[in-house]
Amino acid sequence: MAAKYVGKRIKRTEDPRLIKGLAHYVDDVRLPDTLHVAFVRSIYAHARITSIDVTEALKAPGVVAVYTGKDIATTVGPVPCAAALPDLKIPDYRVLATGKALFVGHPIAAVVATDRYLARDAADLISVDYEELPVAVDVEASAKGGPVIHEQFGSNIAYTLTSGEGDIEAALKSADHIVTQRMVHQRLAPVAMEGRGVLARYFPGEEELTLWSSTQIPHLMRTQVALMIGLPENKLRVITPEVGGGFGSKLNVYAEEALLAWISIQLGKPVKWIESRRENMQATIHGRAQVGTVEVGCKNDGTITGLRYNVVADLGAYHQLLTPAIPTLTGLMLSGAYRIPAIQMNVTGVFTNKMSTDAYRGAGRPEATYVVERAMDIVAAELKIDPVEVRRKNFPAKTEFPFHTATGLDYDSGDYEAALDKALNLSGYAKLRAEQAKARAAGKLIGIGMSSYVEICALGPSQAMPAGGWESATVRIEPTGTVTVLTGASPHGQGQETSFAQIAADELGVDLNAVTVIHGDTAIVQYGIGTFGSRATAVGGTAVLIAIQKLKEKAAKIAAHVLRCEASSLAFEGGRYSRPSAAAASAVSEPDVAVGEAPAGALPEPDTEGRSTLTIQEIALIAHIAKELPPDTEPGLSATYFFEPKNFTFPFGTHICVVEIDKETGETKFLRYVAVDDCGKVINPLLVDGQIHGGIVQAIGQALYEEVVYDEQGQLVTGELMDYALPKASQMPWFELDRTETPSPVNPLGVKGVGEAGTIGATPAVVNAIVDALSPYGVKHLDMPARPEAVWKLITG
Amino acid sequence: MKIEGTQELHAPRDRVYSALTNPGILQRCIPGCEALEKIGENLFAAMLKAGVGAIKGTFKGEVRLEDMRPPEHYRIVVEGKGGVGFAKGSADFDLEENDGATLIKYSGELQIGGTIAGVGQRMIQGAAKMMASRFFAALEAEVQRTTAIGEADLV
Amino acid sequence: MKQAISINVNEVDHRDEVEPRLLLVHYLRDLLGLTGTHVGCETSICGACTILVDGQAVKSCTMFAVQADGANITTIEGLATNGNLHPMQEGFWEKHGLQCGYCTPGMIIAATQLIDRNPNPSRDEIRHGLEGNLCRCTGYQHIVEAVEYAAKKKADL
Amino acid sequence: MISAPFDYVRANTLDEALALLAQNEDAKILAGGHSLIPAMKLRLAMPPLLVDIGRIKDLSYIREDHGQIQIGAMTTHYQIESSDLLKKICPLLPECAGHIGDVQVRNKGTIGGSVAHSDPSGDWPAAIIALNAELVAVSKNGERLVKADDFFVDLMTTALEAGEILREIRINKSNDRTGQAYAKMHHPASGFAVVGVAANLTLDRNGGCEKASIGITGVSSKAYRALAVESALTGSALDEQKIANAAAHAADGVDINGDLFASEDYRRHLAQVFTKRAIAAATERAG
Repeated sequence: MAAKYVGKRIKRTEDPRLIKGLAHYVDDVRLPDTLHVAFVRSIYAHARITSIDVTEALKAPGVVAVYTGKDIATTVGPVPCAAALPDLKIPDYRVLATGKALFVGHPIAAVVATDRYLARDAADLISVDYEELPVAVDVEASAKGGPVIHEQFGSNIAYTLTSGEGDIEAALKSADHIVTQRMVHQRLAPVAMEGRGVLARYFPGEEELTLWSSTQIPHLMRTQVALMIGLPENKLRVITPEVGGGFGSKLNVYAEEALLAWISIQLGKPVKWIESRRENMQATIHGRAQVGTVEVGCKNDGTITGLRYNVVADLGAYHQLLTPAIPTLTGLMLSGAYRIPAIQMNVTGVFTNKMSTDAYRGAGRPEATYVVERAMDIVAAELKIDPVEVRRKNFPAKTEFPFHTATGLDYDSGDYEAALDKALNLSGYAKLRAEQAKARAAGKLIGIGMSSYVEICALGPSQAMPAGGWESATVRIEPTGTVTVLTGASPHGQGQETSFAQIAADELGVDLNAVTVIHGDTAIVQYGIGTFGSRATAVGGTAVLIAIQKLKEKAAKIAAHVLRCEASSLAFEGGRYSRPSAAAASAVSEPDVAVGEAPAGALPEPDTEGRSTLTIQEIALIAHIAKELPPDTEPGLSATYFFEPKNFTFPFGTHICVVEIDKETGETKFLRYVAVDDCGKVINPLLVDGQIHGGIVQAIGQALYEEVVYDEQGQLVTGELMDYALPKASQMPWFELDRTETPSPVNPLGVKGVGEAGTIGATPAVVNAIVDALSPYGVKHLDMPARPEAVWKLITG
Repeated sequence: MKIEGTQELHAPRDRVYSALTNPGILQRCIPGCEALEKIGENLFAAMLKAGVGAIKGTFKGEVRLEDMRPPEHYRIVVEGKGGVGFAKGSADFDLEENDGATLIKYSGELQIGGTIAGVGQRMIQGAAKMMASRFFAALEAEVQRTTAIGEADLV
Repeated sequence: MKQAISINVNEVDHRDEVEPRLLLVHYLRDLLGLTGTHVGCETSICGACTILVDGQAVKSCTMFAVQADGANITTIEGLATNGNLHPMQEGFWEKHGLQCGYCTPGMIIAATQLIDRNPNPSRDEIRHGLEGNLCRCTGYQHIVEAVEYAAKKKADL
Repeated sequence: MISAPFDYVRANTLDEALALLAQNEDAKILAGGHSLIPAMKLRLAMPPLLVDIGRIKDLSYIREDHGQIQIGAMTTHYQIESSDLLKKICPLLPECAGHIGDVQVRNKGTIGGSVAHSDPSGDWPAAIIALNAELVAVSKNGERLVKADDFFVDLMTTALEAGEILREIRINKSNDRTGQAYAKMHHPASGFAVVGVAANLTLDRNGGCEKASIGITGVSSKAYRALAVESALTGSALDEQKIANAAAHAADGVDINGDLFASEDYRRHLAQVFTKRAIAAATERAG
């Protein structure tokens, strides 16, 4: 295809509505007579609900209904868990608590009123009596014993799983050194700037329901909610309007979504619930939350012989859609960018009286990368080798791809050394080390940290996914020549309206503005999987590309018929099919379909008489008028393709950062941040940069600031953004980015994915830099977030 | 959260002890306690309006006295629940004679939940200390008053 | 009890009767239908609800509508003039200063005040000037570039 | 998040506000609202009546009168931050203002509202103490002056009595050998002072420290004057060692509060560090 758009820094087509304030997020969708829902949520982490008195609430102004657990116990199915693991314990997760409340924020009652103020007022009038129960908060303690959350399982252990290949015992035995480090991956909150929100509207006559939800997975939600409330799936339409960020937190089916749908059916009216930030902190999934110990065996020269990671994963009180599966992704990525002959992960998934953990940007892979990249630095320190050399020593060569890892994966393509070298050059690594030595001599705490990561993207082959790993696309050329792309991916900020249009415009040879990408409406778009796991472009973009190729096969047939030649002899250039002889003359302007003027007839009449070339847009018109089609040709010009990838893709890169620590306060300041990323072929460098920037900032958030804290009674003490610290502009460094480009062989676009790279690669780079800065004090490790006090304590001993 | 401290009251130990276990006095000393009604042996129903500055909450709950060993030790357990959340605290009081005065060593746990726990984290320690100091200030006044007017007038 | 208020929003006069507790952001969104101003937190941290009240950037979730009685308000919907984007809106578009777009209206409004007060800000000044606005998507770098773009554009006008 | 219902009156004059306050015991004064409104939205505060004094014109001013700086209680943080007059004659105030919250908060929040709210991590109280300000409290019964040292009583508790409104903050103008500075560690989420130290030093003609006034916020339940630091500074020339020695007393005798972000020990340490920094900067500026 002629790359007029692909690979260019094209500004986004979705932006005008967003920068004018004219876009519609769920709460911006207004329907007459909408009722509003407010929730009463548990203030205890673990308690038996002994009684709920809703009498006063029902009498309150504007209140239409109040629902509690007993109302939905037999009518709304449980919140789904799609993860399948051997002997997995799956608790019954009802959309309102029935019997017991298992975490702070657990919904207990829903008040429906004529406006949101009145609903909120009435919620205060509901009186819940609790009998407090002992809590399971600490994940390691809860794995061993203590109060059991789900009595029927006898313990808090949801599953145990061992993964990896190779003889780990032998591998560790053969090592000259074994380094061991306990690491905490603290619990994080995704904090999409728009919280969750649901608007449900039931049409009693049609017996149809439309659900607007701020979600990453409209089709999967349709299926799941239909099953939960017992509505035929084809009577449920899910629309995702603008989605104000997801980061995995909206890759889920939540209690509130099914409940709102059910309430709308009960009341025959639209009902809306918009999550408050407090609710978002309490009852939207959290991420990470692993505590593990890594053992790494290495030879004296730095060669890694084996890696074992024993980890307990804090699952929270219930399983959301993918909760138990997330730690298994950690197991898959424990080889990092290295040749490690034997790897083993032993994971124990543990229930605790907290909100569920699930996929948060990176989803299990940041934990793995952190373990491996911290371990590489610990090995380097143990052997007194430069961390660069330890990494280089263990990289597979670029000729070794596809590269099989002891975690059971086959990395598609890579050149890890090239990315490392580029990052070393860009950062001036040797000079940085010299400056560091000088600064240290002057008593300054300067640290240089790096991370050479690999991540797993383009999730993924259906075999590896709980609900299909393909993605779908339909591409249509409308009679007037505009191009409509329907994608099953459901982007929410990633910019696929632009990047998919770039792919389509280039492949069809049309103007970018002629292409409209539609997503996020199950009544319009064919079934799709969604946007998560850095999959939209690699899987969904490929579906678009192949759908277009299918469409062009048909278009060529029509063109050949009209132009009276063989399809195989046609040239296609700049959106125009030409007879062999006419190819040279194709610059001659021929009439296009008129735009902006209504034709006299139902459709404009194509003038095909004596033509030697036809634009693909004219062919669309011909295909719709259907008077000049080859025999046995379906009218219309559209094609649908469901792309099933054969493998994941494996982007990689090296990040290097330089920090200075304030010796007196323990505060960390960035001096440099260099990132060289390889996400395969790049469709739009502007968007890729944006993804990298945002990803790095979330990673820095984990490294320095963010932590969801429950106290020993299971109270969420970081319940608002006053306590849960999101990175601010003033705290962030200037990112110096570069790229290498190693195409993926897994898809014809050669793209790998970039949505999570920053988040995966950057966290260990930052922590490695801090540990490096503190190394004069004998510091070998520090757990995140590296709050000033923790750093200060290490400095003062 | 742990709370502990030592407070000297200028009254003899048995008088302080009896004040500390007297519901009328307790009601006047516990900051914001608007009602304290006996509902069982050493068990009282309480109604509290507690707060600092603009932040105020009404709590309904119980006050229980335990482990009573006059005049040297008892434990007070306070539990309250309201719109802004709940608070539960227990404190052991050890009373020592100190040259005619009484030294109270107290050590306890405070647990809070609900909105106040989710947003008030940075203030909780200060608020607890303020409550304690108000309590002891009021208690000092009470023991002085009861010393002055005599035990018989205790309510 | 409801109170009468009179507010000029984006150069249109509005008179309404509102409950005193109605937040200004809800007044704009629910009564006037100006849904470009968003709510991202409830504790005056995130800045998604930033608007201009009498020319000053404020967080409309931390203000009651009754407090704005008599005020002149500009929301994101009122920033463009005669259909032309404000240089700041242009900057955000040109420099990819937004991804999900949710923080964007508040961010743009805060940024317009920033360059009004400081027409030629350094990158550091831009970052500090936007500390009342959180963005979870962009990592801020493109936002800084967007503000630089707008400052330059405005200076060139 | 939605506040409980309340009545609202916008006072046009101070007298009107005072009358309303006198009639309604539980009424709350609404100034900029940046402390009160979030608490109301979380329903941690549910006042039945708000008396809005934010628009009372003659409460918003910055002026110099016979060597005294007078600031109306409804003057916004931004007005102070950007005041050329104050930058010249009392630079601690604009510097401190610039550390409060964020731009939007500074546009709306007022010095009077903040001081009267007396958040234990608020910035103003440190400066108010360091500047030995006097606060004018007014009630139906007239005015009274409260010294900064007497104003901050306990956690979010001030010397203002029921029915009183803070009307004005008065500061005596300092001489040209005075140096002032505010040093602060910002909480990464809320922006509040983990520790904030305001230093106000006057040197004698030989460069020795004639007068030192240090206010510290964020450390305890209320802002306080670091008396031990002041006396360690006064009367001698200030070098690095002298300053460090004095700053070591920053939290002497203070009941320190810890929280999730900073323990008591760490806060004590930070109080010393930021005291040192504030004094060093103030000394530099005085010289």
